Amino acid sequence: MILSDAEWEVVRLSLLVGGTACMAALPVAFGLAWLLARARFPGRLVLDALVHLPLVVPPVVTGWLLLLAFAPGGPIGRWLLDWFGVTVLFRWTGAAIAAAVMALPLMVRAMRLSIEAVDRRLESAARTLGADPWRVFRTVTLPLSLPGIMAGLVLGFARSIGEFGATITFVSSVPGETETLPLAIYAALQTPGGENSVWRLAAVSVSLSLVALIASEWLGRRWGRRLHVL
Amino acid sequence: MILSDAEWEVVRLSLLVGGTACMAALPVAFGLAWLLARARFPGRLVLDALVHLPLVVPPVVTGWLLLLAFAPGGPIGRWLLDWFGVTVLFRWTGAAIAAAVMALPLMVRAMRLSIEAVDRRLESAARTLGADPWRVFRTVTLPLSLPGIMAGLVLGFARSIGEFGATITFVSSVPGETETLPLAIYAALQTPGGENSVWRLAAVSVSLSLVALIASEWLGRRWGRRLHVL
Amino acid sequence: MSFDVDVRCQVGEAAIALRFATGAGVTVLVGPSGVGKSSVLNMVAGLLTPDDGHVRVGERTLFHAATGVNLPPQRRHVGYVFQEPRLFPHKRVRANLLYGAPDAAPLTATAAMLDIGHLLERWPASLSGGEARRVAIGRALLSDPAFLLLDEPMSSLDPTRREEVLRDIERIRDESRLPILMVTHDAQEAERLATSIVRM
Amino acid sequence: MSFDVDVRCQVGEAAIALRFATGAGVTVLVGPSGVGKSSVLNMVAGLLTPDDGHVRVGERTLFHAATGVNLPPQRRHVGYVFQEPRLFPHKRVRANLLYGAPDAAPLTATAAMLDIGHLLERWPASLSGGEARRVAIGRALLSDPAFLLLDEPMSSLDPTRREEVLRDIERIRDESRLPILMVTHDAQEAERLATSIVRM
Amino acid sequence: PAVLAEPAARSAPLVLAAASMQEAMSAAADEWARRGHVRPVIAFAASSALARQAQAGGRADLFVSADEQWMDVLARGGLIVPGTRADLVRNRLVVVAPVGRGERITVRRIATILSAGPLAMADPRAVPAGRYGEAALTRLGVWQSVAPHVVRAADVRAALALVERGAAPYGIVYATDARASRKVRVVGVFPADSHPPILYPVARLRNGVSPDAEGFRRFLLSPAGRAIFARFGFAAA
Ligand SMILES: Nc1ncnc2c1ncn2[C@@H]1O[C@H](COP(=O)(O)OP(=O)(O)OP(=O)(O)O)[C@@H](O)[C@H]1O
Ligand SMILES: Nc1ncnc2c1ncn2[C@@H]1O[C@H](COP(=O)(O)OP(=O)(O)OP(=O)(O)O)[C@@H](O)[C@H]1O
Ligand SMILES: [Mg+2]
Ligand SMILES: [Mg+2]
Repeated sequence: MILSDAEWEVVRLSLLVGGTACMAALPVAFGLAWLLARARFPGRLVLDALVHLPLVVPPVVTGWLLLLAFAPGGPIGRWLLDWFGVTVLFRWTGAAIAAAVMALPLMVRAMRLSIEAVDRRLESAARTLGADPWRVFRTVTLPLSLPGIMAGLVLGFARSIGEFGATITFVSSVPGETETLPLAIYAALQTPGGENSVWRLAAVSVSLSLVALIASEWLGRRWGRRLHVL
Repeated sequence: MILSDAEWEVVRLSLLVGGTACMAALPVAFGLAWLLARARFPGRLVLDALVHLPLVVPPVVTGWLLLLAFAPGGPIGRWLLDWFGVTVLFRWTGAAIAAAVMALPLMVRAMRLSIEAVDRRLESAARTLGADPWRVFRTVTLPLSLPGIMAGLVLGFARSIGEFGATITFVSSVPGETETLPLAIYAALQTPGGENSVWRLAAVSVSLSLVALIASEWLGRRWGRRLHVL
Repeated sequence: MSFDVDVRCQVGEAAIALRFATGAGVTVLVGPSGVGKSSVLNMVAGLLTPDDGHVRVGERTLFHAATGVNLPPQRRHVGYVFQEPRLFPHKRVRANLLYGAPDAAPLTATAAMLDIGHLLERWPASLSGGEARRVAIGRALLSDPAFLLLDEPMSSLDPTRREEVLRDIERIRDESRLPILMVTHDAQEAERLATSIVRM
Repeated sequence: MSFDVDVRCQVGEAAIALRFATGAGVTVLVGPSGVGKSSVLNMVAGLLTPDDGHVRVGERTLFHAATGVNLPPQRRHVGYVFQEPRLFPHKRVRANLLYGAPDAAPLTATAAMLDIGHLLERWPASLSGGEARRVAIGRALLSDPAFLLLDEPMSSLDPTRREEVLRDIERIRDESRLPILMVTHDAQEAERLATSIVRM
Repeated sequence: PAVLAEPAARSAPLVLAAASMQEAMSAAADEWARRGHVRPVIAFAASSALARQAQAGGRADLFVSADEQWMDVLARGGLIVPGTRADLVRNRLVVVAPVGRGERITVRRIATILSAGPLAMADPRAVPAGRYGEAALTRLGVWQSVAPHVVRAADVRAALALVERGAAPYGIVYATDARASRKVRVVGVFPADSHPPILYPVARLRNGVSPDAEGFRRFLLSPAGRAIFARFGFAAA
């Protein structure tokens, strides 16, 4: 399967956007997952709902809300412009923001599931061994939640690679800047006779996430081998 | 917030489609999760990739593939027509199929995470107590995976309630039949001056999934209280 | 013949091999930590498949490498008290006790015997070490087993309860004549119960 | 004064209350299963907060309800061998042993003393019951504690190793003079080690 | 002899209609129903999605496309009933700017003005409005200089939203969309001859079974029908 230069550019951009989105969302997602799994505070349910929001409302609405927030007149957009002189509109950074927001609920849920499964008696054991809460978190809670982190990353990456509605509504499709794989596929699908191009690009999408999948399976199996007994 | 009759119809339909999709996908998702977590067979990775597919390719493409499969001339569509004399095109059943397919990867991942966390020594204990594999599954593996099942249901329901791209591509937006909340929101967005309607319908979406969320949190907490120690 | 065991198995780097044939009563298995006692019990229970050899208990052949016989654990009718309690965390004590029981009638008597009658509605996570151990013993006894495998069943029991459980095991040995294979590190216990002693 | 403990705590339906003050050496805590021994150890370690009372070890006040003093577990410098091993499943034996150690130097000696030198590169899931128990003891000792809490440390150890661990505890008692609070159900053990015995 | 079957209930025609016509089509269906007919069921989606559904063999009676190309595809595939294709309405292409901003477009300075910042328009490769826009700018000889500034929205409404929010200083949209938004004003209208006519064709589909379909099609094309579309800003074809 030979891709044209323009198509390679689309692939490069997808990886950039998807990778950035995942990496940026990772710590945020883990922090949120931890809060939701462990902390008891008023408004916990509201936070929970907020995190799930991008999953529930149609992507187009999410994109539209992002546009309201990040437009030059919007609350975040104005602040970015005043302080840093940058705008994310029509930029790949905007596409990454959209992808990260859409991937967040998936990442948080998976991570939270693993954090909740961590045996807290191991954490108390660590504390009796002199570890302060932060060290307990780093050396016990975090590594024991690794299956959830991996699952979250895979889900998040796949979602980022496939994100369409919010991206195109928020930052439109600018070739070389925000035109990721799904946007290119959508354009091809709108055009009569564009099926060939659709198949080619969809195959690329699938391959990309297949690689992520295989990597995560492999890591997961290495990890699982250590922890499991007959 | 008072909804018009037409809007109530949209809400009813969303619940019908989302609920049906979730319930139909639940056993399939759990079966797949179990296979992926436990069974070792050739083609396991292919199955894994296939399950993730709807997450990776843009929803529009998924909708299109569903259309090809379920069209009267397509492989599944012909079979449905010949044997049951039904078609899912332009029908709410089609919308439920689209929602289920889109929700599947999220459900499978969450469930798989929990299945992998089940302590297999408890399963061997059950077997020494005379339980055959099927009873072990029903009485040990399944209930111990409940957190993942709950998480999967919540994610799946939220995704179903929010599903747009695949649905409109597969079965269009037929008021009273396939016009779920996201489709109605999209229509309102297309309509000049429809912002009010968008806000109202989005708020309804969010409330619906908030209810699901609260229910799952409540069940999860009851469950967690039993299993956890200080 | 109660136990006729001849097994060889590679577990990680440890090569475990043991052969013994003992008559009715309690067979006590002793040996240093890590020598493979629990692994032998797992092989008798069917949770670990030996590389070679055979396992016969009473009249029944549970495993025979040469003829390919290998009964799955659920058809061996074993009452196995594991080294760690392994209670089902999602079931109350009562449901744990009854999990393998063909009949709920003996529950009250067994619970009274093990002094766990007051714990029936509790979740396992809230039990103390000794309480969990006693529930595990009760669960194995209630499953109406054809033979017993006990892996240090008396650890974390206080002297009074230990004495009671000892007497119960003696009664089972003498009255119901169930074959019992037991691991213990306590010389007194071994001496008092053992019909035969197998050293690893 | 080694241990000056006066705690009251409601755990589920059980009301646990205990007061004792003992001098240097080994304080052995005995009592029937479920009476609250492990809970008392948890209160001394700071994992369970008493409803009332105080905990003093050596010269230090670890908990005092009246003045609101309540040191977190990590600042109590405790070496706690739990009733169950509680090894970190994601760390090799070596990393488990060194988790709380300010200094890796004593590792070899401690591992040799507990006869776990050959297990250092293994994952905890592959250890036998007695092996895991010894690693847990080593991990507590290597954390350079100011006092020791031992919850049935000798269970699932074979007689030879039990004897060795007993001697080690005696040496710690006599040489480094660490206060030790120990739960055991074994009368012989208690008699041999105890400087004072507290009954619950 | 028992009654074997009741006469089948008169089934409503299924109409596939472009999403941008949702309001107008719904109003037309209501009016048709008010005149004593069974109200048609209308499926809304992008013209491309609807055409694919018809291609796939979905049973539908009428297709109202916002895009002539997709109607052509169906015609070539023999999926429409010959002689039933007709142009329903027409639209115009305009340049909009946020209210109170932007200057009036003059042909002489059009390149300079539109290159001032991002120019929002529907994706020229995919969406008809974008194609018409590209054709018009090409005809005016400025496409080369404007193209690098173009941001391609998923559809016309998305392009309009970008202008409404001030994300783009100018956008190219249909007159019907511009008319309905209070946050933008029209700063220029493309000459009708600068781009192919923007027509919304209607045709009956081969697969259709409803006897009412032809009546509804005729109603849409009748003066009464066209009046309804005029109410929503569409021009007569
Ligand atoms: N997965 C594994 N990988 C490597 N070695 C293993 C594995 N599982 C068990 N072993 C080793 O097999 C040996 C036998 O273990 P087993 O649990 O049968 O010992 P045991 O006699 O019951 O000891 P204990 O009295 O301490 O319970 C031990 O040396 C243990 O370390
Ligand atoms: N979460 C809980 N809910 C109710 N009761 C509890 C809970 N946790 C502990 N208990 C009870 O508190 C009592 C004290 O438990 P603890 O573990 O301290 O006993 P112990 O003296 O160490 O017993 P053992 O010798 O069996 O280990 C027990 O009766 C136990 O059942
Ligand atoms: Mg053992
Ligand atoms: Mg205890």
